[in-house]
Amino acid sequence: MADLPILLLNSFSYILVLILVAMGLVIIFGLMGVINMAHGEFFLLGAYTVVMTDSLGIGFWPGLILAPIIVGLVGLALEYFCIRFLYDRVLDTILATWGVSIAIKQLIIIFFGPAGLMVNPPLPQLVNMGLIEYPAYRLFIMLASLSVIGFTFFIFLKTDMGLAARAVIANRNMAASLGINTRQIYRNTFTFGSALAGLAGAIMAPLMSCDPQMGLGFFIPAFLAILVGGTGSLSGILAGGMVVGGSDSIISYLFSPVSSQIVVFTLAVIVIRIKPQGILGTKRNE
Amino acid sequence: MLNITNLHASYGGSRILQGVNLQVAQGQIMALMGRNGMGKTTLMRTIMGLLRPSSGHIIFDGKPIQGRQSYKISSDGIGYVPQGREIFGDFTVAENLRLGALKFDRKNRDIPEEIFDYFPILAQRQDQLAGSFSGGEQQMLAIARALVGRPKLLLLDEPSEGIQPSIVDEIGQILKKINSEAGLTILIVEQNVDMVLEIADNFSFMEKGIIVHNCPVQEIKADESIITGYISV
Amino acid sequence: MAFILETKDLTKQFGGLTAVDKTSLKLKEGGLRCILGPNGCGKTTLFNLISGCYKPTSGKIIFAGQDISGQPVHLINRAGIGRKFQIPSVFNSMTVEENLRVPSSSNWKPSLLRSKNSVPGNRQEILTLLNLLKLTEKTNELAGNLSHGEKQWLEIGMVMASKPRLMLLDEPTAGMTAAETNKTAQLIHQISIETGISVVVIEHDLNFVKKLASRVTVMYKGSIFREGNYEEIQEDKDVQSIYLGRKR
Amino acid sequence: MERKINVHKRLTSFFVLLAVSILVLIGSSALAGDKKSIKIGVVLPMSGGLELFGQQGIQGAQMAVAEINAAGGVLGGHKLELIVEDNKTDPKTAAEKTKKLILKDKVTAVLGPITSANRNAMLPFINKYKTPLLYATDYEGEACSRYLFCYSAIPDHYIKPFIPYLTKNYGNKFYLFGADYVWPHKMNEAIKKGITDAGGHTVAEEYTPFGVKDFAATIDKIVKSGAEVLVLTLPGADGQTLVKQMTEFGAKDKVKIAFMGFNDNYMSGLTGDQANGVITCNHFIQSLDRPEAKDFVGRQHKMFGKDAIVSFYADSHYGIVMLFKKAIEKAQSVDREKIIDAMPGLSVAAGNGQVTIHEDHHMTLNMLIAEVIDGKLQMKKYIGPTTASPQCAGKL
Amino acid sequence: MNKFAFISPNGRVNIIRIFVLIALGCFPLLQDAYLLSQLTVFLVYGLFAMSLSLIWGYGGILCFGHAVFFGIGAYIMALTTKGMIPGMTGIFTSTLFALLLSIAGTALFASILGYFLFSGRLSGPYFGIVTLAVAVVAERIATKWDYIGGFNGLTNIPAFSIGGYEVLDPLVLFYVILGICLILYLISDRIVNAPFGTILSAVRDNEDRVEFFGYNIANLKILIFSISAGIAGLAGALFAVAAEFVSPTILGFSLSTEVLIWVALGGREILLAAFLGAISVRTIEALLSDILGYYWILGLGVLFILCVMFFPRGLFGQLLSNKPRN
Repeated sequence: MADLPILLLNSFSYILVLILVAMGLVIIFGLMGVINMAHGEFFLLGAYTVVMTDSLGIGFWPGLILAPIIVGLVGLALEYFCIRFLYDRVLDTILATWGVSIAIKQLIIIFFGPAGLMVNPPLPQLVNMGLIEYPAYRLFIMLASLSVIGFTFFIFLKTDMGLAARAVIANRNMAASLGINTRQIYRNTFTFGSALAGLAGAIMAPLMSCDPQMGLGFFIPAFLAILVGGTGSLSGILAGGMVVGGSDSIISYLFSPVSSQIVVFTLAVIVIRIKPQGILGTKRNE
Repeated sequence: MLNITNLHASYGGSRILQGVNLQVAQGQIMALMGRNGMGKTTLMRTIMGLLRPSSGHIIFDGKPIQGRQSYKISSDGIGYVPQGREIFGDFTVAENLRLGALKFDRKNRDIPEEIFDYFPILAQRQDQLAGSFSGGEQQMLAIARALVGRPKLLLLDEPSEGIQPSIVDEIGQILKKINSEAGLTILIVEQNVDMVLEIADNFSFMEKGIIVHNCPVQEIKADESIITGYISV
Repeated sequence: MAFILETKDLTKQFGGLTAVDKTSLKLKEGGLRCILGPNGCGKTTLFNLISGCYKPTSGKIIFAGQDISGQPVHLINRAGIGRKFQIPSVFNSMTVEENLRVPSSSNWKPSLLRSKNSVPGNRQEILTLLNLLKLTEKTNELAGNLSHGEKQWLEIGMVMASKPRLMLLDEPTAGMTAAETNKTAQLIHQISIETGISVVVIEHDLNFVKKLASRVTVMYKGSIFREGNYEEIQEDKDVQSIYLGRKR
Repeated sequence: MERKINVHKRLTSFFVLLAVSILVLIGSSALAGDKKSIKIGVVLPMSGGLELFGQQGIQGAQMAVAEINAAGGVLGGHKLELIVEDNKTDPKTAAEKTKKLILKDKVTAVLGPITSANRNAMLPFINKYKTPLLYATDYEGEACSRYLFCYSAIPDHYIKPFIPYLTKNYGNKFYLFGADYVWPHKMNEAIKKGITDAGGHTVAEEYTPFGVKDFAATIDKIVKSGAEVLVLTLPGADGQTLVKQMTEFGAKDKVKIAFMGFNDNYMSGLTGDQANGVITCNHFIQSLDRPEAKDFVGRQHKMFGKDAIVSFYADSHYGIVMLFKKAIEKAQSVDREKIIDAMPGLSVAAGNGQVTIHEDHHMTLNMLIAEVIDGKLQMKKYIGPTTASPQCAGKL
Repeated sequence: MNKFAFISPNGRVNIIRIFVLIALGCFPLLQDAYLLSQLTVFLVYGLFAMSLSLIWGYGGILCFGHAVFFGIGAYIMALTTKGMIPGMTGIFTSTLFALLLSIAGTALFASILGYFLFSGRLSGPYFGIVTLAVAVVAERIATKWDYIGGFNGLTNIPAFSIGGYEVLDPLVLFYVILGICLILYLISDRIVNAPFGTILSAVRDNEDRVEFFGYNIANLKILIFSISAGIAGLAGALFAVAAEFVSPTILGFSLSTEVLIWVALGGREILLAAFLGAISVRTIEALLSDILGYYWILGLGVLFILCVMFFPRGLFGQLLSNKPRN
């Protein structure tokens, strides 16, 4: 049973990162019905921001701050030049954002080349936690993810901006009639969701190979987490992340990563089939 | 205060408003009456900017507002209480009220005290989920929420629908009070004749997308058959 | 067994709200019936129950002697109930003729490979229908390009093409001009008389109801409030007071 | 409405123009081509994920061709010419490009690709049109065809010298972890046998799908297993991710990482700390401290700039082009069949000493063991000529 | 006014159809063996694109994993003709039987998958994402499954043979595949113009309305899904013959999305437009991708975005539509 704490920590850190990645995706989808297929590439942009600041000698930490800002601006531009024309064509937003994902990935290849790039580990030491030693940076990631997730919940549940956004989700016309600029809310949300993806990419950059294909690795599990958790409420993603991330880590540990991927996929498809609204989603009608 | 001329609007190709002319004077309570499906709600939605008029003018407070976005119209000073109230059931009372004030600068977002004077029940139950309220309480909340936005003109769409008669009376009295104390102009769509006879100054009747008759309340009190002709079977 | 449709204590609740409350409605085969009532009285919910959109909370719907309550939408339609929606629901990207072909495909198993023009009888029916709807000239026009009134007629035609025994029409004249409303009244009258299809209409336009000269059912708070012919209803003081919001 | 129609008109005329220009292109390209040159088609990835390796392969081939041509070509003045095609790391594109090179450009031989899947997709055409395929990437072995020549380290090449070295220096308990596809499976099959032969034992053998980004659970398992050596057959980005996370967890102090296929390309993605201690077995590394290697790297840098990475891809692609040239000279003909018959037995001095191609169309290579020390991939032990067991008995 | 105003839309479309057929039929006159073999494969892609158009353009169902069916068809073809399916020998390894089996097997798989998804009323973006997941899983399984070649795939697939006669001549193979494409085009065109096609378009426009006419929407969708998959499977089988190999990449995410681009650019709502979309994108790609290098994919991505935003009917869609403008 000495395995348990580390297994839990490992699962927990994967779950938190998964939720962090999925969070941006789900608030955009929940609010606007837009599936942002370029989310993985926003993650990529975030990671490359850190790669750049690190190689320019500015270091990792400023990059971590810069990444969400830059990626947020990219998201803003995408919303302004593309997404807002497609709000009433939901399926087409999937296609358009997917085109964007192709373009961003290709731009990265053109500018940075196809090779994996490095980021100096910002916190290389291990922390002694009594029973076990655990990498400091991973603890930081958990803490950072937790606070970003908490911050997002705070924004949505406790601030005026979040109140307005929730009102727009619940009843767009009524919110507009109360003087809330729904367009603005959409734009802010898209920007915020993009910034979250950028932040997630920046946070993960020291831990994974930073190459142009890195976005996909989190994108698909994040999607499954959303589908499993349901899109109706923000807390759905917590449940979805827990189920997908947790089962993935545990099966990886007990069996192998190959079986865990197949099991998680199958599990997700079954959940989606039985509860199309997700485990925390509520069914429409009756 | 509100001057609508020759307003046309369609919904899904269906021509609902076919040339509406309507004037509401400052400080007045105007009742808009007519059968279902005649375009009253559509008119409200069009004034509020939720539906784009195909032609015609809406002048509010001396300024054309037709075709403006809803949130701007709200900021111009029109409050809206839609049919079915559309309060945010999953939000608390306080949040619902705060939503009405979000259009203001951060420092002006306080809920005016007099709101709770008009609707004392809301003061006690600020943290309760609005969805748990009864119909009448929800209606009060919806009106209060609109008032938080400090409108010059309040649009009310069937406030008495699905509400027990005693509360309808209460709401009517509160509206009258707000009208006389704060000078709020009100345009109310209503089927409950007793209530509007009590509070309205003027009546307009709508049929097939146009205003077919205008008259002051006295005229109706003198001859109720006017009303029956326009809204009953 | 003279009734084509009979609802027995039909009830539908949404959460705490009872939209339709123990409604017992009886319709004779081949008749025309208007349903009136103030907003929120449960008319459209009643239609949704009969056509299978909603499952009833309790009560029964008997159609042509069969209990159809709780059946899926498509089976209820196959049993012989056709419905027109309030907002015209035609197939915008298809031509008028194609729109009319949708319901007329035999046995709901549309032929995969047979040319649509190879069935002369079918074609003849569609031409007759187009003629009845006065849409012959628009045969090859996209339904999306029709005027609002024309869309409404087209949808009525589509429902007819599905050869129902009972047609439910939800506000067929909403958003129509006076002239279009008149034409619609004639059309419905004609359908009712010539085809023997039973027709139930939800309507607010009293001139229209008057023109149809049908029996009228007034609903209020989810139940049937009155039944009678147009004149009886018009003179009924209680009906007037519910419309004026005076009924307690 | 009017504007839309205009746009559409323009689009239509655009497409007409495009069609015309395509036809012109097709027509004109048919006329081009120098009669005296011997063409080698190159099918390597320049996009799609493995473009880095493709680029280095091309570097090697280009230098070989440049040197041959500068020395007067082959057979009294025939110049070699490379026609490079991008296979996008995708089998169906690789097959298409092979067809193009053989049918349209009428190349004498094809050089490439990187992955086995691409090679398999190309082989049908290679065989059908009887054109030699010069394959210069390490792979799992047992690919046999009269028309296929492999300048490749196959599992035997590594296992023979490397596993005994590992057991001797780092321990007996092995954990095998690889990507879930053919090469790692075949490698591990051979590695397990090598481990048993060397008296060690395999604690676990495990695979992971492509694209997994969090290996925490696996790393924990590896450490707990008590293994002394982790043999990685996890190429590319995922391998880098694993090494990064091993470092993060401090696991590298407990388990030695023997990373199969690790080469100079991996260094850019890892910091010195992360890469230090990773040990591998290969037939060429950029920092190889031997005269011919230094010379080779120098020539590469002269041609492609100081920053060019000179990995074994550059060396092997250079070497196989040189072998091909020798075969033409030996055959005294540009006839493909004669060239093929001339190939076996030829030797060439590439970046790492004399290497020889055998009857089974596979090579004797000079292997070496290298380790990352102080952030640089450095030679640890030179092993020298290593020959794999015969691959294609009766299959050619 | 439209410059084709002097002919009816139907006439215009027929002229283009005949023109395309003649152009393709006369193509071998160019006497270029390479281009011919390329076009042979492009025809297969065209057929594949057409199958996607059938379900996406006509049925309104966005399938993000259509390559699964293409791949399954290809694998069935390869396994059958190589005699790798246990118990199937002799006549059962013939090309024609394999073709039939590819169609039937793929359609069967699609109907099971379709039953699973459509009867759960999965639609819109959810359906797209689930099919995407199916494609990823399928590629995963094919990569892992050694018996069917694993990551490296299968090669040495026997040539197309009809009644013992092997089609080794690329020219004959081209005409055989062109013929099959033509037949499938005619069949598909018939389907979309038959009563079933009418209902299908109706489902795309307004699913509820169709249900209220007594149709079982789930069954209709399963049927078109299976037909579309069957055609994709046939295209895959032909690919296996024409390209002489199969590998996991042809049933995964990347080909699934490539075919979406072809169809979106060509015009999803018209079979021929989708077909031409595939052929022209592949042709331009073959010509330009080497010249433009990395910029080719960037350009394709941008073109795709613009097309989705401004030409939802695709570049050939309006030209080939015989319906009045909307």
